[in-house]
Amino acid sequence: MAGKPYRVPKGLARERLIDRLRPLRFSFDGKSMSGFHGDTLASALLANGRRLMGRSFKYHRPRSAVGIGAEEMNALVGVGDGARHEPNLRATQVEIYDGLTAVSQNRWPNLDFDLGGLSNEFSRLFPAGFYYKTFMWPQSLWKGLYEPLIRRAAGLGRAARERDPDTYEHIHVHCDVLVAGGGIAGLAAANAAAASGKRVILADENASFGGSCDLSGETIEGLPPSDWVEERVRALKAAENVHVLNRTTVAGHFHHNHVLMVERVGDHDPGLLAKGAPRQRLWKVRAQTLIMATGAIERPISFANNDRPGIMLATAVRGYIDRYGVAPGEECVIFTNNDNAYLTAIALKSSGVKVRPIVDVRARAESAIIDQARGAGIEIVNGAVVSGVETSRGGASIDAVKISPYRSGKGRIVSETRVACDFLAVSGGFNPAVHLWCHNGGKIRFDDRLYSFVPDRHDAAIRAVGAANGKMDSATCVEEGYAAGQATAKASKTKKSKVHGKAAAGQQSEAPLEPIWFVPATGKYNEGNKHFVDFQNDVTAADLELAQREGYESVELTKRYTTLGMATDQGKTSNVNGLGILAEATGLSIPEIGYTTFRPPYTPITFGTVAGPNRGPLFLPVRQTAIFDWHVEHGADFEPVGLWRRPYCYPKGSEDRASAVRREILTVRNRVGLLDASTLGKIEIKGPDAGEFLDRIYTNMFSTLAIGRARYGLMLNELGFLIDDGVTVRLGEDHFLMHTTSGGADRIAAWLEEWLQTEWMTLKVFVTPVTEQWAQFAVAGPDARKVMQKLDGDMDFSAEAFPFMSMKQGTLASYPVRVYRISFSGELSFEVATPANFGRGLWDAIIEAGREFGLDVYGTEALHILRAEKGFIVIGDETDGTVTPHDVGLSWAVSKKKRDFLGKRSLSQPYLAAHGRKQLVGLYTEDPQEVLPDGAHAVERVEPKPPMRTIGHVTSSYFSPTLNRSIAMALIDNGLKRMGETLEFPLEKGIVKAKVVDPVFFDKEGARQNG
Amino acid sequence: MMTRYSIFSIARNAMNYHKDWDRAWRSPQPKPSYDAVIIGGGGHGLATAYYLAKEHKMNNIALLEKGWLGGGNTGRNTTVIRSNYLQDASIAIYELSRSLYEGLSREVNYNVMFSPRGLIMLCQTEHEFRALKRTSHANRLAGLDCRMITPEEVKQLVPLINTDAKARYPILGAYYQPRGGTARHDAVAWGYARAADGRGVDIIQNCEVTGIRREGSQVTGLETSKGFINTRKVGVVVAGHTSVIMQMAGVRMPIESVCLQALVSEPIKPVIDCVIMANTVHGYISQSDKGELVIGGGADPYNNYSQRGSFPALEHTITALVETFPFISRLKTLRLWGGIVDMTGDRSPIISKTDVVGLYVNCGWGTGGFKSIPGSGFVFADTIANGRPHKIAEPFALGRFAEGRLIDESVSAAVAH
Amino acid sequence: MLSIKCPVCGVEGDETDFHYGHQAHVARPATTDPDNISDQHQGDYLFMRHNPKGLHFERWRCDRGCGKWFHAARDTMTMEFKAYYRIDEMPPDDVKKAATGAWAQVFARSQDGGDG
Amino acid sequence: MAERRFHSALQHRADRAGAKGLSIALKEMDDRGVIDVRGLPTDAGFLPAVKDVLGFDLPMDPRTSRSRGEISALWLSTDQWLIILPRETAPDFHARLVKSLAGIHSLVVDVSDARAIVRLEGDTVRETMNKGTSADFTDSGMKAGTVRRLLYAQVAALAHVVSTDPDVIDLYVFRSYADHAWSFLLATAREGARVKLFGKQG
Ligand SMILES: Cc1cc2nc3c(=O)[nH]c(=O)nc-3n(C[C@H](O)[C@H](O)[C@H](O)COP(=O)(O)OP(=O)(O)OC[C@H]3O[C@@H](n4cnc5c(N)ncnc54)[C@H](O)[C@@H]3O)c2cc1C
Ligand SMILES: NC(=O)c1ccc[n+]([C@@H]2O[C@H](COP(=O)([O-])OP(=O)(O)OC[C@H]3O[C@@H](n4cnc5c(N)ncnc54)[C@H](O)[C@@H]3O)[C@@H](O)[C@H]2O)c1
Ligand SMILES: Cc1cc2nc3c(=O)[nH]c(=O)nc-3n(C[C@H](O)[C@H](O)[C@H](O)COP(=O)(O)O)c2cc1C
Ligand SMILES: [Zn+2]
Repeated sequence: MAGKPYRVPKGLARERLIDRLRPLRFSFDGKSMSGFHGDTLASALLANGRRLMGRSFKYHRPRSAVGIGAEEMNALVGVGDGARHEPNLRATQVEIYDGLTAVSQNRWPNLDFDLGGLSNEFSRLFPAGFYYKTFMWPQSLWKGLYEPLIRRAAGLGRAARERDPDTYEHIHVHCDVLVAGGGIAGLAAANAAAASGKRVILADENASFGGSCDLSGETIEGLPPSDWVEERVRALKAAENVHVLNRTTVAGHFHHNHVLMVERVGDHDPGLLAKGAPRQRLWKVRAQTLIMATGAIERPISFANNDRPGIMLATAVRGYIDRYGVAPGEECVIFTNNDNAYLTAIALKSSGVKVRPIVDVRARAESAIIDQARGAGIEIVNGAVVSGVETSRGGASIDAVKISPYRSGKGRIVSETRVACDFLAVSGGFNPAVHLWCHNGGKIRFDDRLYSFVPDRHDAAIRAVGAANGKMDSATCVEEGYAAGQATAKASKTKKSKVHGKAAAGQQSEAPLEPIWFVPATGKYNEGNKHFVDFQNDVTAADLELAQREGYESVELTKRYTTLGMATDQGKTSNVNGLGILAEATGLSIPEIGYTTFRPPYTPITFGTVAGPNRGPLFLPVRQTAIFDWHVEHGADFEPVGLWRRPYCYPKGSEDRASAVRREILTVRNRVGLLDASTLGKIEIKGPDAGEFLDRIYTNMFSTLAIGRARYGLMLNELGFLIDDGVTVRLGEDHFLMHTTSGGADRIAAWLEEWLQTEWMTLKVFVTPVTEQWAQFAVAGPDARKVMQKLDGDMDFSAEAFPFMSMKQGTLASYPVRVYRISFSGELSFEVATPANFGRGLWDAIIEAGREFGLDVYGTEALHILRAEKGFIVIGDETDGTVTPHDVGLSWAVSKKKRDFLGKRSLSQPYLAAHGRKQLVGLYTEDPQEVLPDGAHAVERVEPKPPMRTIGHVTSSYFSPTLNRSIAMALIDNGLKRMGETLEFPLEKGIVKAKVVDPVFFDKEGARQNG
Repeated sequence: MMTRYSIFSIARNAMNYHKDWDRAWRSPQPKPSYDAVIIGGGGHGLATAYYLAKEHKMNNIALLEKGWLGGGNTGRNTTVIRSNYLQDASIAIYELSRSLYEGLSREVNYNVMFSPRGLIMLCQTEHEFRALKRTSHANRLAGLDCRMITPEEVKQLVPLINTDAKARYPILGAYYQPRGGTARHDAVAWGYARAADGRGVDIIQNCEVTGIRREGSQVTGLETSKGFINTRKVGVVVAGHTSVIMQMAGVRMPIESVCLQALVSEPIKPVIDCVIMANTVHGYISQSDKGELVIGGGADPYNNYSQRGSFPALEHTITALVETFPFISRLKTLRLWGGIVDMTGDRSPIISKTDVVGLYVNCGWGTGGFKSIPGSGFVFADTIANGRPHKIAEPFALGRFAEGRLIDESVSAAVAH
Repeated sequence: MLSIKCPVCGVEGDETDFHYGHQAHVARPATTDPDNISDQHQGDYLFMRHNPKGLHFERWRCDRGCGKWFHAARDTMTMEFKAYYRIDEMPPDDVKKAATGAWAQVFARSQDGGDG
Repeated sequence: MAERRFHSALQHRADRAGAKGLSIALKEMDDRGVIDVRGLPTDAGFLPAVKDVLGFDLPMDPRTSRSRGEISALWLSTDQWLIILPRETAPDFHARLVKSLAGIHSLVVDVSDARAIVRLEGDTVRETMNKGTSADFTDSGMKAGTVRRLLYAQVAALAHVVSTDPDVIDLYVFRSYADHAWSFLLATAREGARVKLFGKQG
């Protein structure tokens, strides 16, 4: 859409932020445009005469920038190409760089001609909450038709499709004082706090500091605002105890003064990213004191069609001229209820922009600024309002506004005068930015001078200063800043040096503001006219009144029924106006209406920043055993086990998983296999009471275990359910080594500590986890002994000298080792442990020694099948947190002698002691080749169709290469009584029948492992 | 008789600019006495009141809400609806609930936007894979329409998901409930409220219960911020505040209140059509009809009534989801919040009579009770009306804790959202 | 993110450096008299919890410091820690006095704590 | 007798002796031995028995350490210490300590292989640490000798401030996490991502 490019002639405006000597090119919706270094996308678009920047959410109304910073709700654009595309950025905060590409959103086929705009024509059918009242019939059409339509229409920008190529990082920092906001109040606070030697962080969301003081038309301590700011920032940067951050948004305030900040490190300059800078950095700050100097946000006024492109906030208009030398148009009308907008009139005038009248709601208002405006020959119409606008190009541009006389209190507008203009500057007053104040539950109170909310009840942990605290003149802002900064020093011992003196700024006395929440339109009542309150979500005054009428009275209900304040700007410009309108509609006062909850973040933050460095390979640690590289080199097929990666199997050549696993099992059964068992938990337990302690921890006895011998033990939680099992060895009179499951290692170590520290404080026992110290391997199979003997060592591996369930220490192939004769495979098996850094060396030696015996490695799946053939349980497979030792046939391991051990009493709670609980049994399918699926359920009686009553489920199921048939274990109601019965498992494909058998399928008497 | 909502009533009202809609519900002052009083204006309380009025013709009843309707967890939950639980007792109540959701909009003449868009539970470890296979067999035999699907099918349903087999937690498969989905949380509360009001229930907001009066073991009334109310039947349905209210009657509960948080992204054009749960990494995500990604994860560990949580829980969830859905890295969250959830010892709910005659409690839905609102309301109303547990409610009685008759869903490796 | 201070080693850190141990002063019946515990008593020990809105007494472990368990008194509305004390101690008297509801009863009932 | 082969935790990382493009210097310290000692200072005899072998007193103040020559003693808890010493002397030291503590309630374990030790050196070492952990490394309290247990890059770790000028920190992580911690360090110590906290800013 055309529109005259408009930068004010050089010299007329200060152009504080742009550098005309550094022109840039960027593109918007594919059209190449030019701007200057320092421009934001919004200022550059306006300078190019591009006013139309976006479409609204619901009615797809044409929209342009209304504000100049974080408050912007209309000018949302997508920036960047391909994987770097980011939707929903505020054009008012996007700094342009050479080659930046931006696109408009929520329009089709294009921004100027948007079919979505049709919804505006039927808008009368879409009042707030209309969808709750319809689309209910027929039921099926909701999912099939209505919802898809709604979904397509909804949403703003589009997401990138590929993985984000940029990097993000986090940093934790602690400080005495965190100042949020680098306007004059924040700068003053930071200076005062820094002077006392405190550790201070100052963060401002903008590229440059000073906030809106440059727009205040005041001097600060005798200096022009910008000079004062420059001096302060220089001082802070020079200080050793201060850290100054620009482009950094203080996003959220949490419990105990934990504060999140997002620093946009590289968004404004792709060059930095190329040099390895993270795109964004998440700051996690713990501050003793948070000083909130976040300023104030101007509010619009609700009049008919107040959303038209060219209607902007007065300070924004002033800012575009003063900072970027950009005027949004050529002829401006000012509409205000306060003095501040007069500054805009003056600024426009002096920049050569025609100022049509200042329309001032107040019947009479006198102040220095007003005189100044009058003096500049600007016409002022008091006791009047702008009651509507005349537009062309489908509302995309303004031709004139309607001005009408106004007496406060709602009444109909009788007459109107037409004044031609192409843009309008509006000011309805200012709302302190109290968001951070409220994030963690801070209270706010209504100030009937500002007609807005200001922070209440300051304390040492959080203070508000300046405009954020409702102080609208520079002098007071600076004074308050200094005072707050000094206050933080009070507590400290650090010596205080002299702090900059009182602010001496000629305080401008302002004429009081006259609140106006709603301007009635001309003619009939307001039918059909849209008085926007929440622009982005298209929430109008009529919607708010409707919500009240229908009984959604609480402001929280009104919010949710109308979506007021729920857009990406979170109601920065609309919440208070909404309350004003609700107050008028209900006859209540604004404080009586209350306000909705402020929640983090202050402005939206990317998920990438939150994930930070923890993505891709760094997402979660991968724990590696000492043999990890060997596994990789030998083509291991890994599976995650907790944080470990363990070889599931080692496929050779074209082998698939299944055949690799079969081969590995047969190797162990017929020759000898080698397993990396390093992940097994290992805990040293020592002390005069160690035996007694283990007796209380395990269900079975350990105090009676002979030195050098090993015993299998079970652990229960206090509910009486199995949580871990493993073999514990007695190293000495008062010294034990406990093995836990891999998953249990850390959990059980903590479990032991907890009981020692919190319940059995008198027991003299020390516990030290040593899992990581040892590499541990199982050498298992008929030829295991031969392999051990082949490795030169100093231990006698004969059956007599080294019986099952015993251990020895010595050297093997020159490596110091502990050898345990324990077996999880049911084969003759030696578990060899050596210090982790020797692990790889010993591993290679064993493979070398085993070669002549056909030794080969095996993985976790082979291990699981080997143990299943033996009917050994796996915690987590046969157990699921609801299983007792009796349920899985381990009653023999539950001591009857001991009066107490963890979980003992619960075993006799009625339901745990009940008969007919699910019990572990073995299963033989009728067809030996048929393998029952994991988790398959048996039924009491097969019915023609569900529901059928289930009586238990398969916990482990495999094809056993050893027995050359399928085997399964299952937990079945009253299973032990069902030996020999045939159970039916209805699967999708049909019913599988299986006979209940003893779960020990192989080598029942244990000849092999004992041999 | 209230106006029926329909496209026609909207068109009619459009004529005069929607100025004639009547109230969705009255705002009455409490009467001195009621046949029964429900404490708590969340989904469960409102549904209970509705079914008491509709199914049991109890019309002289009131519902007391200390704040605004749905202002508790119902108004702040991520709206995942499914019934594919493991234990029979759970399946029964959650499936009853899900099936009631299917017809709820018309039942209450209020569009609650129940959207059975399909729910996917990812299997990202062998252990989770086994656990969900087990659940799938149990569910099939219970008659639920659910099935295991392959990574390829997952990719078809959610093209933007990361199915890289070398991922830290590769997607080995998934458990799919085609008619699981979401509903509009506020609308569920409002719909029940409007329908209950239509049947004469007094819904009283801004009315906080401050005391429970009893004579001997019999409840006789409630002290409230709006005065004393006589009643001999009280249904306590206050989620996170259960312990606080029950303490007023001297009843101790097996509950801890902790903060569960959620967040939404800025609205974007459709990218995710189903609900996806990645339980191994504690994250789940769906996209609302407005276009925001609605995201939730695990709860904070410590007792908390502040409705404000700690960031690590959210950071953990977001980190996991960026890994599972790399495309969200450059999307932004616009708001995060917390709710106070009532966690029981076995993570399953309590629907029960108590030792105090006339005092009934429905709680412990913890992180997963939005999906159960219609079913829970239905059986709780029946329990209160008849003074004995409804069949489906029986297993959820308080007594189970002393018997050790736990209903442990953590078994199915799924967090209960 | 809570900030917590360990009374044993004095380390102060984020809640992620600590491990939450839930309600404090829960007496384990089996430790005192394993042979005479009613089902109800055992059930209460395992599941019934004080859950006050306000001052609460709880256990934490100093995971990233000395590894020791300790007690804390915390307000569950404001999150403010009122006191930290050792695992073998009862709350300081002033804090004990501030306890309400079930906790007040506990401290009234037994000087040595334990509310089995 | 075949000769022993030794593989440190980071043996497989070509850059373990020093990587390029970083704002600080990193290297694996694979020549350190570590002995874990547990005992009660209140047990008469415990402290002297340790001193006999160690040659100096164990540090009693939380988060402190004592060093003499090649040997350092790090405070871990009120009843736990780590003795850091030249690796080849560890087995003998362990044996002597066990002997000296005979009859005294204690637990002494040689855990020389349980951890990987990475040395960080440079003027942004503290900032680099704080990119992975919440413990405050820019705090003046973090003086030479300070020992701090951490959650670093999601991993249980321990930091020993070896010196403050120049800034040198030894980072201990359990062996199985070494590869992860190393990758995290390389990623966050990139020159392009340099942060200098509370210093003069340009
Ligand atoms: C962040 C989050 C995400 C969740 N996600 C899901 C999900 O995806 N799927 C799912 O199924 N569930 C989810 N849940 C759980 C679900 O929200 C709850 O289980 C459910 O909403 C509980 O409903 P309710 O009616 O029992 O409680 P609430 O909705 O909390 O209602 C209880 C009401 O009682 C009122 N009350 C309290 N004290 C008093 C008093 N003294 N007097 C009067 N009134 C009182 C409260 O004000 C409140 O309105 C989630 C919860 C949270 C917090
Ligand atoms: N807007 C107006 O025109 C207006 C109205 C009243 C007063 N004033 C003038 O404004 C000045 C008030 O000074 P002040 O310092 O109190 O406010 P300020 O608005 O000048 O400065 C606040 C600064 O904080 C930043 N900020 C806000 N929220 C933030 C967050 N969450 N994270 C990071 N940065 C954030 C803002 O971008 C701004 O730079 C005075 O000069 C006063 O005269 C201006
Ligand atoms: C499913 C769902 C979607 C939501 N979408 C939005 C949203 O688009 N914009 C918004 O501001 N808040 C949204 N919210 C959050 C609410 O604004 C609010 O934070 C939440 O209901 C908790 O209430 P409270 O923050 O007032 O305590 C949503 C909440 C839910 C449960
Ligand atoms: Zn400590």
